[in-house]
Amino acid sequence: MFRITSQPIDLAAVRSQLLDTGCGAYVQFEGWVRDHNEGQQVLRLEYEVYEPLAIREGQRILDEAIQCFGLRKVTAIHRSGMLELTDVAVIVGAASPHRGEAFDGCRYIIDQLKSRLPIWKKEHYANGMAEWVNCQRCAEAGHQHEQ
Amino acid sequence: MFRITSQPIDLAAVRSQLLDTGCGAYVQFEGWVRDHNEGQQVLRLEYEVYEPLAIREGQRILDEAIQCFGLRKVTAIHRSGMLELTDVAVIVGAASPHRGEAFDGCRYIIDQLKSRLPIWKKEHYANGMAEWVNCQRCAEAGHQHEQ
Amino acid sequence: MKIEIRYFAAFREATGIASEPVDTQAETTAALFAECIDRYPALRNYSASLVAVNDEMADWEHALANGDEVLFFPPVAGG
Amino acid sequence: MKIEIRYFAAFREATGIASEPVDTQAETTAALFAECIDRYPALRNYSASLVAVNDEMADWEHALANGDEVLFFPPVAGG
Repeated sequence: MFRITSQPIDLAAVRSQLLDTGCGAYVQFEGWVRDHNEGQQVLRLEYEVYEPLAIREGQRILDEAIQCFGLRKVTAIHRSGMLELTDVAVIVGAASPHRGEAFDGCRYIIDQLKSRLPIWKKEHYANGMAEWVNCQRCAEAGHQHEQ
Repeated sequence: MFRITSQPIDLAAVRSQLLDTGCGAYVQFEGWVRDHNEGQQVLRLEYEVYEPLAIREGQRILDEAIQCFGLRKVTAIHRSGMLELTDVAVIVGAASPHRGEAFDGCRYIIDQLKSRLPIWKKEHYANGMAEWVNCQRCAEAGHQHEQ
Repeated sequence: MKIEIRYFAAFREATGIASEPVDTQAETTAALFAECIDRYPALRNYSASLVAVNDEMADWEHALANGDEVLFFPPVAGG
Repeated sequence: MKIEIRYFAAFREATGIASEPVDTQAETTAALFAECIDRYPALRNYSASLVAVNDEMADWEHALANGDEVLFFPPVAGG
């Protein structure tokens, strides 16, 4: 199930929901708040989420991953609001009988979550400035703006 | 660091060792004991490990992953002895600035651990039989023997 | 016809408002956004924006109807 | 020359022993394993086996020296 939360993510709960005796492989992705981006020193991040659409689209992505990659169990949670360094911004857990599916499915989910959900990230910098991270800017800089 | 242990793996400890404010991405792989393999109902697994060589080769694989994929922090632990269903047989954690490296590096590590370490797996079946899992048998069956 | 417009994230900061009711002749989401750009030139900086109508993702040729709620999204950046 | 042989996992079960000292004329790991197969025909079932000498992975042309410890590994299956 896909969720948005303004509270710290309970990592152990995510994993234990997915435990399945039919699964031999589990892949978990976490997006951590990193202390730098494009040469700027980042102090914290702020996520704005338009929840009605984000939740629906997030669930759609999980359903696609189950269908396309044969995942047995899957979940994803994205934070909203203010986050500090090393906080978990997003978690994706994927369990499947074999590991190829778990890796590919987990990767698909995080790639899609990052590009399709109405979520915006504002970086607060050490120099006192704050800026919305803008994928146009990344495109102009000629590189992918990965987590 | 690579470790072999006969005790249950402390998952939270693995992750917290890898937390790094310079990393935006964390990928964790877990191999779980699955209740079936090639049509047989599996009750438990037994791992035999030749530790002197396994530890040295495991550490070499982690070093390769750091060099080849630019991982910032990495660890892996493999169990020895008797394991029950849903026990964690192996865990790999990989942290890096961006997610592409973390996925690729984590995948590399588990693929290499499975094929290069002197570790043998015996499956105990519901019918009372037990058999060493044998990659020759997989090759003959015409499919990869993935976790 | 009467449309409710909502602005998110960088768009809210560029316009200075989170939402506004408008009375417009614009027939499509594209035409409506063009009107917004006339009022708030800062919106011009965002070419790859997304639009939703009544909480469904839409495209820029989407035909507007009286009473629609139109959501203008700047480029997303989840994760 | 005197060699200590160790058998692991399926090899230990096929031979019924974990280790044995041998006095051999075999010059290579391959020749030594051939001798083992003569004594324990069940080993013949494992074609893709690995070998280590004195705790270092070795190949099947590795030249043996008096006092070596030779480890015969059946195909591995970690994870």
